Amino acid sequence: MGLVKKRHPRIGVYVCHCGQNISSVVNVSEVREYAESLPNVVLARENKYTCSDLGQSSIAKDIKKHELERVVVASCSPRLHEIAFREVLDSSGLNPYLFEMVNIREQCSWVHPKDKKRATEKAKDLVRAAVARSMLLEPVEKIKKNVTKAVLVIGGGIAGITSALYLARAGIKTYLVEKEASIGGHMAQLDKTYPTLDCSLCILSPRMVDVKNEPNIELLSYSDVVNVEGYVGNFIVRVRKNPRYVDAEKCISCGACAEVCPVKVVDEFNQGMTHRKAIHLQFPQAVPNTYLIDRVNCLHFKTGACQLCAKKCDNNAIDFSQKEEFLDIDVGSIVIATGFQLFDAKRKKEYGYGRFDNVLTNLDFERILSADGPTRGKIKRPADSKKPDSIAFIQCVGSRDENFNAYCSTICCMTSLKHAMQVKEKNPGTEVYIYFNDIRTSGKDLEEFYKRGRIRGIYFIRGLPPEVFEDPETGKLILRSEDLNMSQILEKRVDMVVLAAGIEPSPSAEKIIRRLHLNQSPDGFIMEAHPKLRPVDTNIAGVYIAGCAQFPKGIPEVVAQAGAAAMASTEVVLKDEIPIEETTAFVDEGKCSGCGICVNVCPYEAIKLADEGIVEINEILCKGCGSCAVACPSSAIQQTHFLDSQIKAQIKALLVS
Amino acid sequence: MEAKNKKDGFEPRIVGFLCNWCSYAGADLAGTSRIEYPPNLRAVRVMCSSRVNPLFVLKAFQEGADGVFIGGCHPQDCHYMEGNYYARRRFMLLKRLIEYMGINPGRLRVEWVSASEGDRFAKIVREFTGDLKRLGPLDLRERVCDGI
Amino acid sequence: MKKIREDDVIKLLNELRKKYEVIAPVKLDGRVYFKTLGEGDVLTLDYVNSVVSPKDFFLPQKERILEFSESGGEVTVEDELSSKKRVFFGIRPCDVNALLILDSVAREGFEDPYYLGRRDNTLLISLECVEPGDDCFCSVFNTGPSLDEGADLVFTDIGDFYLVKSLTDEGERLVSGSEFFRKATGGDEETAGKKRKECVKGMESLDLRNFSVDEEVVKEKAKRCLYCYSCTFICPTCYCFDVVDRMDLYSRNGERMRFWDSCMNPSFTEMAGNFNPRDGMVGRFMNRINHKLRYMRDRYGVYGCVGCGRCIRNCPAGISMLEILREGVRK
Amino acid sequence: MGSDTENALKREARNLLKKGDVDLVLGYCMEGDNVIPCFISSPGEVDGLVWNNRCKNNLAVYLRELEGRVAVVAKGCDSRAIVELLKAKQVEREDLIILGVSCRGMVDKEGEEYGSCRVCLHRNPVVYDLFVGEKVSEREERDVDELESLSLRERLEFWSKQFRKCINCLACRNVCPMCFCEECVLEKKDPEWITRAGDASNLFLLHAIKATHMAGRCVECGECERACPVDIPLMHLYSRVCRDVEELFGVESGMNLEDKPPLAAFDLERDAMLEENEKNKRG
Repeated sequence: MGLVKKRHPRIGVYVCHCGQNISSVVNVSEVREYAESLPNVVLARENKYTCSDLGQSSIAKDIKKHELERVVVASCSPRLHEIAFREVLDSSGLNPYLFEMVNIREQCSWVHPKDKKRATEKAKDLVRAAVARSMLLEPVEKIKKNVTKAVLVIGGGIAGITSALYLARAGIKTYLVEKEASIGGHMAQLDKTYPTLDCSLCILSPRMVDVKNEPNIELLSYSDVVNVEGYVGNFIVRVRKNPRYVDAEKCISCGACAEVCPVKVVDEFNQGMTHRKAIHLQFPQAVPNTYLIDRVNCLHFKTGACQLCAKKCDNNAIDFSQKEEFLDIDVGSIVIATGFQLFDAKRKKEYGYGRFDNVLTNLDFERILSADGPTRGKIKRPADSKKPDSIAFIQCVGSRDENFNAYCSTICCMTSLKHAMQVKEKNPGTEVYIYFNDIRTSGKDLEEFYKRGRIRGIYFIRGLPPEVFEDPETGKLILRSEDLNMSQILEKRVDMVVLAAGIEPSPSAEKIIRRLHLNQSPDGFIMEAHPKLRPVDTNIAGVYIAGCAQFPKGIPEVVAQAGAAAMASTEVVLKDEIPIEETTAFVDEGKCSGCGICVNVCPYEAIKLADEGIVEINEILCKGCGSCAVACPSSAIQQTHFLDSQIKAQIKALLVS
Repeated sequence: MEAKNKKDGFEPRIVGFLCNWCSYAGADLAGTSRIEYPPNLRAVRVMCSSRVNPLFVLKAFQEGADGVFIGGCHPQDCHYMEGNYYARRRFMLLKRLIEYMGINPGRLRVEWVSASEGDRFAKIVREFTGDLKRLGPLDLRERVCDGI
Repeated sequence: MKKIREDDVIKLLNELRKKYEVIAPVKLDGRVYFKTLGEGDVLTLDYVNSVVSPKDFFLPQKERILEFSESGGEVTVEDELSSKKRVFFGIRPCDVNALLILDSVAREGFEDPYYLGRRDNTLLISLECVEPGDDCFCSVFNTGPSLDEGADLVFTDIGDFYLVKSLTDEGERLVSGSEFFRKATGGDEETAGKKRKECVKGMESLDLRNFSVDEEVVKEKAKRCLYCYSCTFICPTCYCFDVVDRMDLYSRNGERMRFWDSCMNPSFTEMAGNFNPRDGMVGRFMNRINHKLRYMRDRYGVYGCVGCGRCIRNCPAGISMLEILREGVRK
Repeated sequence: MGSDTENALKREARNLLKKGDVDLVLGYCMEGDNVIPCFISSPGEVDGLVWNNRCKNNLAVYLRELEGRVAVVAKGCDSRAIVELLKAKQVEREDLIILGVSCRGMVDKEGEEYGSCRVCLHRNPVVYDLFVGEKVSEREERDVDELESLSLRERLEFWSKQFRKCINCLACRNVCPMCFCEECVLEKKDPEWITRAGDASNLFLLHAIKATHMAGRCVECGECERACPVDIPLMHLYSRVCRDVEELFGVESGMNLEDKPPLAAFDLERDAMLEENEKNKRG
């Protein structure tokens, strides 16, 4: 560590013309002369472009030749070039924080072009304040921390699966946490995918198996993230593994247990349209392919009796004594891929979902279309299992609706179109209507897909019906609407209505959002750090997002974003150590009275009241807002590079006349 | 009565504490968009409006500032999530205190200016400068010491 | 002996203001302070004593003692010595005695030119007390209510008039050079004597010959002390001060200020590196008492307390110097 | 006033000391015709305890320095100070037995009620383990502050005049039960906010800063005002801050252990509304 003299540091001041950007308004020579007259300023220069190679190297030379201890540059905004100038100091052997920048372009010459005299006065005032502040600057040492070389992926849908596979195949230890019994997510429930109409599970299932077989992935299914602590490079994640009551090592998924299980309950995977047993496999292709006892419904857990499954199982895989387990895993970065939940169509009361048997959601319809589904892929009316002669699809249910979600859920147009085409394929005679606001087809091959739909004889009706009625005698559903294209009132009587329910953020992300203090958009999705340039980063370093947790999107975009998030998260874990925010808060222990008021204002939980009755600040968690320094009545907390003494010097110097 | 004869040609001195992420960036945007405003405000850059201690404001008044401006991110947009909420409370209270002690609360102005509101930043400085011109010099030191 | 009509006192002071800066008692928010008289100030003669002791005019709460500047490696220093001619009117005998104590401190060994500059250029007109205040105990130290030395002139309230006694040549000159003084009669002197006696009667009498500080008692009182140290600020004999250099922004020019400090302040004895030889509240309290009642006497032959009662009146914890004296005698 | 209460107080104090429940009873006793704080450590001394209308001191101020288990006589303001000290973790609840007493307003030697007592809104203790005597009725509302009717200029003049009297002794801070900082910002040397030897504007700054620090802490006991040798009406300033905190943030200091410090908390919607209101009123 070098010595920095506090009282009379040698200061160099550089006043920039910025071509004519500054000098056409501010009298640069006058400012330079003024700077030169200030005590402790050993040299002051003018540059045409201080940021140029020439300008930078002149500073570097002066630092050596004139033994400068502080550098003040009066030019553009520090938000532009501060880092570049700091590097000049760094490479010249001066601590980069002994630099101070004066903004005489954005906040002076460009905004006061008509008052050159006062603009020059202002520039002088600002230079004086910067010189005064610079005298009190202190070197700031870089803090670096070792990185845990592992990544946590939260959510085992297609986004999480993709991220985990990319990471694992790049050689990175990856933990994949899924709350359900199997990975696969919503995609596993889909029958086909648009626009190619290939079978969803056919493309998904192999990837699920890859996850199982990938040695670098540790799959934690039927598990929840209950806590996250730490910071970029060093997160500690607490995961709760819920008991399946079936030993995964022993279960061979023969299904004998389910056959004998006396308890029948509604099957969530099939959207409640079929039944399963209390011991069950979520779906045939589930990974891990292990049965599971649903504790709430199991007779044994209810009455203490039964145990038929245990008696039936030849491998003794049933284990009623299993307990929930907590694991603490260390990771360097986190990918959040918690996906979405479907808009609850019951909230849109006018459409009668939940009231009329033949009103379904798009996800219900996926299951009906699926060969594994309740109707084995045959299209039947749920009320009477009759083949429908006509089906209406209603778009924008819960989306683009000020009463619910104002945003467009992105995927519903193409989903309904896909469904309509599947109906036409299976039962060409069925009349199909799609009620829409706008059909949105932006995306590869989607416009073509739409055109294919149009020539299949699907009726596209602009204008949503305000309400769906049921004819109690025939069970027909009645839709009255205004056809906006034709400007006429339409009335259709159909056998079945499918609602294009939109996408909402998954509530399972809530806890993580709160724990990590992630920024959310007003609509509740996790906000990216920058809408264009940092679409997979969050406001918290080392935490990334992929898939519908960020915003509704189709499978190709989900997969692309998942890849990007995987890549971004490697940026952290491929390093051995990473630098930490430097202008953090610190506490003068001798002055802390331990009242703890600072603990309240820290948004990062970086401050803890230690046993000795004084607070401790975790400089890694601290992001350097400085709020605690103000809350502390005795100013025992200070913020590096924004010390009270430095700010006071600035205030005083600005006002000395 | 507040310094009547001094008002002519009086140029108020304003110290502005601007948060790095929003207000300072907004002030920069005013520059890049070449939106003019009077040169009365001198900025002090802080990382967050929550770093601004009420005593900085009082000190500025004592040292001769006629007005103090504090700029932070809009509520819900704070780079540090909550900083501006604390700042908001602190300065609501401070305004009342200085008013009670005889300083016009209009001399302390707190505004949330986003990085995209260059025009608004300029408009606020224009307005504030005008307000302070009407109020005249504060001269706190002189008035406290000599009772003028 | 001379006397002056009560109504003429203000005329006298106005006359004196032409040649001197005149300091006299005025009321502020219902209580009495000494103040440099200006136009519009209302002199009060109805008071027991001032809130803040007169020492403020000799050893001010804060003062600039010198200025310095640096240029080209050369440092210039300028002293600020006062030679302004002043008249201090209305100082009570106890406070005059307090000044005599401060004089000993300022003159002995290392001289304090700033204090002495003010002291030596100030004429003291003392006003004897004819009615003791609730907390007064000057009788204990014989520092009042009458005065035989220390001031230039002594006024004694004898009704419509003040009896005037001059103790110095300068006092004599002032009296003879003014038209407001007239000859006093033997009756006037008698009245004054009576009043002085009455006044003493109303006060505590303690025989200090057997007095010594009872440390146990003091320790017990120290527990109660809140360390507000306002006692040391209003005390007429506390003279401790701190010195600080105030630098300009660039640490080139500056001024040296001195201001009252208090031995009750924990930082008073704190050294660089945070070591504090007199750490602990009891120690600090004990020091104050010992300083007043032992060390000053050992060194200057007088007690460091003059019984003005200000500390008693002001103590938020009800600690009484008189009580400490009583206990010390009782033992 | 009070002899029943006083006897009950003695009874409780004696009991606690006899049983060894506490090491010390902190209360009031007489010295001459003065009432002073006292520290009683044996049952034999309990008879010296008094309770009357001269028990002005806020005893909470002593608690931080005392060791062992302490029973403290607490009227409204003492108990509120204790609440704040507990919140700021300066004293431990389990080390305290609070002997609550209700106060009818304290008077000085001349029998005049202290200013802070005249306007007191909480004469009954807000927290106690044992209550002695009878509760008293409370005033509902704050008095109108006469300074409010002054113009801005007059107010600045008023305070300037007051602060010019200030001799910078800091007694107001030193006696404050809420001032427990290891280093007071008013005396800080790096940076030195208040120039100790500076002009009167420093005293304006000193008292303004102190007032901001009282926000959410001050329990309006009036010790500062009583300690001030030059009679600066400090309680006007601090009561103003208390009133503002109450009006704006709905928190009265010292009333509830669960309250968060109002300046270290926020209420998104309410604060936004307040901000709007304040802006309309104060620009």
